[in-house]
Amino acid sequence: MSLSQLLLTPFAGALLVLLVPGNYRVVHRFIALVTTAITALGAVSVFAAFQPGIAGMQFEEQAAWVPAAGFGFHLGVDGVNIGLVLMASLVAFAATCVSWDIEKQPKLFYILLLVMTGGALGAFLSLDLFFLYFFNELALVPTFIMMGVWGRGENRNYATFQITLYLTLGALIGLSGLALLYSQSGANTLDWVTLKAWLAEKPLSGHSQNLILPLLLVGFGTLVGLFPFHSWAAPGYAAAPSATAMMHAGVLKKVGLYVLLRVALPFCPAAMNHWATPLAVLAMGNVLYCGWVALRQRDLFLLLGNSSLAHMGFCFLGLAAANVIGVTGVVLIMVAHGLLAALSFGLAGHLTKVTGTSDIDKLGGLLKTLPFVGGALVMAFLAGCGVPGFANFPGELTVLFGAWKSFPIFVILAAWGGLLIGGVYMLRAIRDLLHGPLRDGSIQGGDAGPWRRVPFLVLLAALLYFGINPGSLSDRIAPSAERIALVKSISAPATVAATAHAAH
Amino acid sequence: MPELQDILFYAFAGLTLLCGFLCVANPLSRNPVTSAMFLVLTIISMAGLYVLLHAFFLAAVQVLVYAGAVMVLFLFVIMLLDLREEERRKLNGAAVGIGAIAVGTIAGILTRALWHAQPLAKVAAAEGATRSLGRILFTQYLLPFEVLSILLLVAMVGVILLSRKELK
Amino acid sequence: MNYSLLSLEILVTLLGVTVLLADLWIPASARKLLGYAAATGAGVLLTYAIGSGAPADGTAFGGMFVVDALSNYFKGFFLLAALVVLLLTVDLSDTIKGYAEYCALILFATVGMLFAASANDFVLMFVALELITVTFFVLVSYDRTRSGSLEAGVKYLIMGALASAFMVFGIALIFGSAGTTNFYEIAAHQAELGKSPVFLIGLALTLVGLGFKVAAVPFQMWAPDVYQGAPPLTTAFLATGSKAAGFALLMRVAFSAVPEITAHWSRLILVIGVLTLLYGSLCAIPQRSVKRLMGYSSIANAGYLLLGMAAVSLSGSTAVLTYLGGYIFTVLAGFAVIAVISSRAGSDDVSVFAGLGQRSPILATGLTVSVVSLAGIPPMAGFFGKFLLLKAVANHAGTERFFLVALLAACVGVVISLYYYFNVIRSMFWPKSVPDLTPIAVGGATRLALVLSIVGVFYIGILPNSLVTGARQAAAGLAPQSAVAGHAAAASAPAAAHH
Amino acid sequence: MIPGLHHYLIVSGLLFSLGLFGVLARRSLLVIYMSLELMLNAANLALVAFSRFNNNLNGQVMVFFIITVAAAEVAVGLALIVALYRKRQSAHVEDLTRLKY
Amino acid sequence: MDAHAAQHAVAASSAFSSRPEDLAWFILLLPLIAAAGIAFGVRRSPFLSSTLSISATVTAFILSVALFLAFGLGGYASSPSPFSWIHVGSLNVDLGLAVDRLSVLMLVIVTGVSALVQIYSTAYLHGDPGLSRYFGSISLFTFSMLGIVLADNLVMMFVFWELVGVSSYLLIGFWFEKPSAADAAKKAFLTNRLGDFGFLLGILVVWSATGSVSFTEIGNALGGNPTALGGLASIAGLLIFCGAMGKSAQFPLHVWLPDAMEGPTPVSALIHAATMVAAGVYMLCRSYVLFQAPGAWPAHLWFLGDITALDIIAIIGGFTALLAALIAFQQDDIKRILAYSTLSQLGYMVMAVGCGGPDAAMYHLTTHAGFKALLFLGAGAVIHACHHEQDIWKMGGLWHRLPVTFRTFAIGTAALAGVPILTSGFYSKDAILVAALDGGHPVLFGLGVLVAAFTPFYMLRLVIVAFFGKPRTDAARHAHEAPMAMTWPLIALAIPSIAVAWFGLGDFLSAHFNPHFHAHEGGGLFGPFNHAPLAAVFGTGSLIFGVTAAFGIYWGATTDPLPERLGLLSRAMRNRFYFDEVYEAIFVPMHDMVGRLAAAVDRWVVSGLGIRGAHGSVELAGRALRLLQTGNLQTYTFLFAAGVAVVVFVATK
Repeated sequence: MSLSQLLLTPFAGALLVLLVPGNYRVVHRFIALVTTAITALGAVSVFAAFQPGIAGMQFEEQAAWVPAAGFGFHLGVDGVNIGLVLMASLVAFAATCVSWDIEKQPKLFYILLLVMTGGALGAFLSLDLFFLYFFNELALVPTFIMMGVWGRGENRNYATFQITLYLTLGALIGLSGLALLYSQSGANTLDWVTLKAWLAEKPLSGHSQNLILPLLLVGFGTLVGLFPFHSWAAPGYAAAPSATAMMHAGVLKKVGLYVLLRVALPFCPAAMNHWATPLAVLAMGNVLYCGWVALRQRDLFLLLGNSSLAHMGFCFLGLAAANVIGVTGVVLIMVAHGLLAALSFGLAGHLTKVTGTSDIDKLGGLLKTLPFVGGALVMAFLAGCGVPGFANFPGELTVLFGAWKSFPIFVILAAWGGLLIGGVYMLRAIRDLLHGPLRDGSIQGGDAGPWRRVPFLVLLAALLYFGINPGSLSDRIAPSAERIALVKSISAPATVAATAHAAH
Repeated sequence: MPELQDILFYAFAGLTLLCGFLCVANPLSRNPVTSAMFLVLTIISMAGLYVLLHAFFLAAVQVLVYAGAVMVLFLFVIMLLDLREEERRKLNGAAVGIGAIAVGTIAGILTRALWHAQPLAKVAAAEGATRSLGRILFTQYLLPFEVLSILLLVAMVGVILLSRKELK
Repeated sequence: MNYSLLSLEILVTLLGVTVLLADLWIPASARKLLGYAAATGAGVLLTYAIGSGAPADGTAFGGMFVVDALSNYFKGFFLLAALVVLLLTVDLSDTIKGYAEYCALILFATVGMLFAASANDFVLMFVALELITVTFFVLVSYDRTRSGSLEAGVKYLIMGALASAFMVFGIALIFGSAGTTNFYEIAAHQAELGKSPVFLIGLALTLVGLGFKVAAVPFQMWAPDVYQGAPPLTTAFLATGSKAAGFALLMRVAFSAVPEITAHWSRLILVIGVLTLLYGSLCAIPQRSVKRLMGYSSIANAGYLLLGMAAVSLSGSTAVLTYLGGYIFTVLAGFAVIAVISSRAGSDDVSVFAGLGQRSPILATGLTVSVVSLAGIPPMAGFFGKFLLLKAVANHAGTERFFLVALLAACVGVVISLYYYFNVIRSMFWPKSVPDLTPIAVGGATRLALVLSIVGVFYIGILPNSLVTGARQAAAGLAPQSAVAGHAAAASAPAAAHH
Repeated sequence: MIPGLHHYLIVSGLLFSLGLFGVLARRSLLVIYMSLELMLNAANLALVAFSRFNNNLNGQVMVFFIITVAAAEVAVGLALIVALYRKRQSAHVEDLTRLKY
Repeated sequence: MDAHAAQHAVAASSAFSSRPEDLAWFILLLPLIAAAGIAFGVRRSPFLSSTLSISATVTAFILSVALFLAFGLGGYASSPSPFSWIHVGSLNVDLGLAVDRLSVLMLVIVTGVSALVQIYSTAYLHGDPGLSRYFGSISLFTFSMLGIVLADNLVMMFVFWELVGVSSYLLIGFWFEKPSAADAAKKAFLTNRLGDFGFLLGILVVWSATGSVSFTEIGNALGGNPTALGGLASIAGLLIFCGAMGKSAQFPLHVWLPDAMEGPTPVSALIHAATMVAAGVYMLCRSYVLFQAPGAWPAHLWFLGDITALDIIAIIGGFTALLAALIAFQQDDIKRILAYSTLSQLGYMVMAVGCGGPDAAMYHLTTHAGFKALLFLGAGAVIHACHHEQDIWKMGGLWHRLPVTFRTFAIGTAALAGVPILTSGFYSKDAILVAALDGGHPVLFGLGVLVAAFTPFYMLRLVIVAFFGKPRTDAARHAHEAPMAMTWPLIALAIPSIAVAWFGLGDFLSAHFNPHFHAHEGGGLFGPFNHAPLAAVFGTGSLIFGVTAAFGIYWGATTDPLPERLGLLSRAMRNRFYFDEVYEAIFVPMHDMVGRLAAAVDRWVVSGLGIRGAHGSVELAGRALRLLQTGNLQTYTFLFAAGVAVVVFVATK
C-alpha cells in the first residue's frame, strides 16, 4: 500500500458513508470498520516494509500542488513518523470498533471519525509542513462536532469550546512560527526535506531562531498540553465521546510534538539550546504539577486526562535534552502513549457506559463484575505508571537516559513524578475503582463481549509488542533521530568531573 | 486699492459661510425650512464665487439645478412630511461639544494644509466656457458620463420603487 | 478606441435593461423566468469572462478605463456573486415585491462593480462607486414593508453620503494638487506629491471613502445595522460584491497609483487592520442575529484583508486576492442558507437554525461549510486565504515588531471568531432546546446556488492553485510594486524572486 | 489682499467643516441630508477653484458629475426618507435605533 | 541489513546452540510461557492452569539443577550472547543472561521454592474462584524473579525488578475485594517504587560514568579505572542500594512487608520469604563490583569523609535486623511474626554485604530461603487447619493434631534460630558474624549477636504458644492435618533446612567473589568452631540465651506476660514502633497536600483565572464594545468624523 493510498483510504471511506442513505446504519458502521481495518493493515504493511537503519525518507511521493505559493504535496516516512503512522491507524481502528454502539446520527459520526482519522494520518505522513498543518486542522471540526453532539457530562459545551478555541490558538501561534520559518529561511518552501537541505547550507540566523522557536514551542506545545497551556485537555477528554477522546488524546495530541521534533530541533538548534532549560522546567510542570493534579481527581476521565498530560512532560524533557537518545525516547513515548491513551479512554468509556458514572467515589470492586474490562484497565493503569513490558517503559527510560547528562535534576524529578506520583494515582485508581468490595453503583450492562474486546486486545497487543521489543521501533527511529538531534550522541564515558559538577 | 472682484470675493465668501453656518446651526431656529432656505442662499452665493472663478456655466447649473430643482425637492418633502422643528428633545451639549471638537480638528488640519496650497499653473486662465466644457465632457469624460446615465436610471427606478404605494 | 474592452459592462447593462423592460410583458405568474433569465445571462457572461471571452489587457478612454489581470480577476467574482444572488432570488421571488426591478438593480450594481474593477481614474472610480452605492440604497431598503429594512436603508444612505462627501472632497484635493486624476499619471509623480500635504489629505480622505465601503474601523459602524436590516440577499451581495469592489479600488489606488505612499502608510493600515479585525471579532461574540453576526464577521474579515494590504508586497496582495476569492464563495453559501431560513421563519435569530442538521442536510452543510470556511479551517477556502495572509504578514514579522504583534493579534482574532462561528454550528447540531424538526424543502435554484458555492469553497480549499496563480498575476499586474520603497521592497524581493 | 487659490480653498474647507458639523449635530434626517449637500458643494467649490488656478477645465467637468450624482442621491434619499416617515411617522435619527448592538 | 543487525542475527541463532548455559533461556521462558498459556488459553480451567504452571516450574527446576550441577562442578561463568533490546546512541541495552555461580544457585532456589509453593497452593487455595489468575500471576512472578537472577545488565535487572513488583502486587492483592489486601498490595508496590526510584538514578549515574549498563562492562571499566565513578562513587552505590532497600524491605522502607501478609500464605512463603525480598540482597551481590570501587563523595558532602557506601549499608542492615526482631517480640499474628523475622534476617544479610561479606549474605540467603519458606508454608498449614485463624494466642496444643506440620515447623525454627551443627541456618549466620568481625565492625558484630539471641526467643514464643499448651479456641481444638499436597512440600523443604550445610556452599560462593579463594583446611561440620571460634561461640551462646528466655517466659502461658513487664516498650513493639503511623501522617498527606494545592491552583488559577478569565474578559470586551453600536446615526457619524480626523492626522504627519 503506498502512502497516498493509505492516506486516501479514510477519506474514501468517509465519502462512501456519505453516499449511503441515512437509514442503512449497519452499512455505515461496516464501511467505517472495514476502512479503518484496511488502513491499519496498510500501516502495518508499511511498517513492516520500512527498512530499519536508514536515516532518510522512504516511500516518498511528491506532487505539485500550489507552485504559485511554493507548496507541494509530499508524503514520506522516516523513523520519526513511521511508528506514529502505525499507531494512528491502530488507534483509529480501535476507535471505530469502540463506536459500535453509537445510536444518534451514526452516519454523521462515522464520517467525522473517518475525516479525523484521515487528518491524523495526513499530519504524520505529510512532509510539507503546510500540509501537516492542514491535516491537523482538518480534524478540528470533527472533534468539535463529535464532542458537542455525542459528548457527555454537564460541562460538555464549555469543554468543547475550550478545547476547540485553545487548540486553534495554539495551532495558529505555531502556524505563525511556520510562516516566519518560511519567510526567514528564504527557501520559499515549507517542504521539510528541501528546507532541511537548505538550512544545512544556510542556517537561520540567531535572531530568526529566537523569534521562531518561542512561537513553535508555545503554539505546538499547547497542542500537546505543555504546562501551563494544558487546561483544555482533561475536561475536554472528559466531555468527549470515547472514540474522539481516543483519537485526540492518542493521536492528534502527538502532532504538536511531532512538529516540534521535525522543525524546532533541526531548524532552530541555537535557540533550542537557549530554550532547553525553560522547556525542561515546563516539562516538570507537566510531570509533577499535572501528576499532583491527577492525584486529586475523583473523575476517571479527569484523572486519565491529567495523567496523559504528565506523560507528555517526559516528551518535553526528551525534547529539551535534544540528543539522539532523548529524541528516540520522545518518539517511543509518543507511539506508546498514543496506544495507551486510546486504550485507557476506550476502557473508561466502556466502564462509564456500563455503570453510568465516571465518578470514582461512586464505583468500586468492578474487577469482580467486569473481569475483562477491569483486567485490561489494570494493565492500562500499570502501563501508565511505567511498568516494564508495556511500550511506555522503554520510552520513558530512554528519555531519562537521554536527559540525564544535560538535566540531572530534572531527570530526578521526572523519575519521581513518573515512578512515584504516577504510581500513586494509578494504583489509587485501581484500588478505588476496581479493587475493594463492589459498590452500590448500578451496573446495567456487563463485561465486554468477545467482539467488543477486539479493539482493546489490538491496542494491548501493540503496547506489549513494543514494550517487549522496543528495538523494533528504536532501530527504525534512531537513525532518523540522529538527523534531527542537536547532540549527535553522547560520547561515553564523559568526564566524571563534568557529571559531578552537573549533579550539583 | 482692492479691485471690485476682490471685494466681491470677500462678500460672497462671507455670505456663503454665514448662510452655511445658519443652515446647519441656526441659533434662532431649528426648523428644517429655515435650514433649507439658508442652504439655498449658500448655494446662490456660491454661484457668485463660481462666477468670480470664471465658471459661468457651472454658476448657472448651480442655481438652476441646486437652488432650483434640488432645494425645491427638499422643501417639497419638508412640507409633505409636515416636519417642524426638532423641538422634542434638547440638544445634547456634550455630543455637540465633542462633535465640534472633531469638526474643529478636521477644519484645522484642512485650513493649515490648504493655506499653503499652490496653484500648478502660472496663470489662472481656465474659462468655463460651455463649448470647451462640452468638448471635454464628451471626449475625455464620456465614460463616466455614460455610467452616470445608468446611475440616473437606477435612481429613477429606485424612487419609483420606494414611493409607489402598492407594489405588485 | 477599443470598445471591446467594455464588452462585459455593456452586456451586463443591456441585460439589466432587458430584464427591466421584459417585466412589462411577462405575466406576474411567470416572474421566476426573469430571475432565471437574469441568472442565465450572468452565468453566460461569467463563463464568457473567465473563458476565452476575457478582454485582452488594454486601456481605453485615455487611460481612464483599464483592463488587466486584476480587473479580470475581480470581474469574474462580481459576475459570480451576481449569478449566485440571482439564482437565490428565484425561489424567493414571491416574497420580493418588484422582482424584476430587484434583479435589474442587482445587475446595475454589478455594472458599477465591473467599472470599479477597471477604474483607473478617480473620476471613474467615484462614479462607479456612486453607482454601486446608490443602487444599494435601494436594494437595502427594498423590503419597505419592514421598518428594519428602511432603517437600514436610511443608515446606509446617510453614512454612504457622508463617506462620498469625504471622498469627493479628497478627490478635489488630489485633482488640485496633482493636476490629474489618472492613476498612472499620479504614480509617475508620486515622489513630489508625497511631500504635498494637500495631496496627502486628499488621498487620505479618498481612502476614507473606500474604507467605508470595505467597513474598516473606524468607518465600520454602518455595517452591522445594514447587514441586519437589509433583505438577506442584498446583504449577501453587499458582503461580497460591494466589499470586493471596495478592495479592488483600494488595491488599485494603493498599489497602482501611490505605492510609495502606501508603503509609507503601511503601519497605519496595519493598525487599522488589527483594530478592524479585533472589533469585528469581539462585537460578534454576543450576537444572536445571524445576519448581524455576518456583519461583524464582515468587518473582521476586512481587517484580515487590510493586514495583507499592509504587507505591501506581492505575496500580500496575492493573499488578499486569494482570500477575497474564497471569501465570496464562502459568504454566498452562508447567505443562501440564511436567506432561505430567515424568509421562512421571519427571523434570523440563531435559534431558528436549531436542528438544521436534521431538517435539511444540504442547508446545514451549506451553513457549516460557510462558517467553517470563515473561521479558516481546512479544507475550506477560508483556510488557504488566511494562511497566505498570515504568511504575508509574517514576512515582515521578522524585522518589524508591529507586524509580529499584528500576526499574533490576527491569531487571537481568528480564535475569537471561531467562538462565534462555531456557536452557529453548535446551535445547528446541538441546540439548547429541542427544535422544530420539520423538514425544509429547498428549491432547485437555491440548491444549484448552494452547490455552486459549496463546491467553490471546497475547490479553492483543496486545489487552490488556479486561484492563486490568477491572484498572483493580478497582483503582479499592479505594476509599480517592484519600485516600492523602503522595507516593502526588501520584503517583496524574495517573493518576486520566487515568482 | 488679492484672493488667491488658498482663499477659495479655505472657504471651501470651512464650508466642508460646517457641513460636517451639521451632519454631526442635527437630528432631522432632512437637515442632515442638507448638510451633506453642503459638504458636496464645498468640494465643488474647491474643484472650481483648482480648475481656475491650475488652468485645467477637468475640475469643472467633475463638478458637473458631482452635481448629477448629488441630484440622483437626493432623489433616492428623499424617497427613502419619505418611505421611512410613512412607516415610522418620524424623520429623526433618535427614532432610528431599532437596529443596534 | 547492516553489520550490527547481522551480528544480532548470529547472536540469536547461537543463543539456542548446545551450550549448557543456554538452558537458562528455557528456564527463564518456561514460566512466562505458562503465564501466557494461562492468560490466553486455559484460563477457564483451574486444573489445567495449575497443572500448566506447576509442570513449567518443575521443569524449570529440573533444568536449573542440571545447570547448577554443570556450573557448580565446572565452576566457570559465562553469558550467552545478547539479543538487542534497545540500541540508541550510546545507550545499549541487550537482553543477555548472566549464568554463573551466583545465578545458577538462585535459579535453583527460585524454581525450587516456586514449584513447592505452587504444589502447596493447589490444596491451600482449593476451590478459590481466582485460582487460574493465581497461577498465572505466580508464573509471571517466577518469570520476573528468574529475570532478575539472570539479568546481565542493570537495565534488564531493573525491568524485571519492576515486574517482580507488579506480579507481587497482583499476588498480594489476589483477594482484591478485601480492602486490607487491596491496600496492602498498593502499599507494597509503592514502597518498592520508592526504592526503584533510587535504583533507576543509580543506573543513570553508573551509565553516565562508565558508558555501559552491562555488569561485565561496568566491571571491566571499573577494573581498568577504579575511580571512574569519581565523586559519585558512593552516591551511586547508595542509589543502587535504594532498590535493594525497597525489595528487601530495609529500614525505612520496611513497612510494606508485614502488610503484604494480606496475600495468600503460599504467596508470603514464595515472595516474602524466599525470593522477592532476597532479590535486594542478590542485587547487591550482583553489583558488588560497584561497592568495591574506592568510595568518594561529591565535594559538598565532604563531611561524610571516609564513610563508604558499604558502611552505611551495613548500618542500615544491622539496624533493620534489630528493629524487626524487636517488633517481632510482640506480634500475635503468626504470619506477622514470620514477616518481621524475615525483615530481621534480611537486615542480617544486608549487613553482611555491608561488612564486605557478600558470600556470607548469599549463603544466608540460600539457607534462609529454604527454612523461611518452610516456616511460612507451615504457618499456612496451621492457619488452614484453624480455619483461617492467625492469632497465635487463639491456637495452642497443635503439636499432636498437626504432626507433620509441627515437626517440619520445628525444623524450620531450629534452622532459623541457628542450632549449631544440625541446621544450615547456623552456618550461614556464623558466616555473617564472621564477616562482621573480619570486616572490622565490632559494633555490628555485637548487634548481630544480639539479634541472634532475639531470633530464637521470638520463634520459640511462636512455637510454644501455637503448638503447645492447651487449645484455646474451638478452631484449634478441631484442627486437622493438611492434605498431602500441603504436607509434602513441607517435608521437601525441611530437607535443605538441615542438609544444605553439608555441601560446601559457602566456599562455592566465596569462590565467586574472590577468584583466588581457597577453601579452608579442615572444613566440615565443625568448621566454624575451628576457623572463627569467637563468632561460633557467641552465636551458640546467644541461641542458648534466647531459648532459655523463651521457655522461661512462655512455657504454659495463656496470655502474653511481656506487656506487663515491658510496659510502654511493649506497646511500641506491638505498634511496630509507629512507623506506619508516622508515614501515614507525613508522606501520604504531604503528597496529598501538594496535590490538593496543585488541583486548586489548576482549578482556580490556571483554568479559572487564566482560561475562564480570558474567556470572560474577551466576552466582556465584546459586550462592552458593541455598546458603541448604539443604533443612533449620530454616534456613527461622530465616530466616523473622529476616525477621519485621526486617520488624516496620522496620514499627514
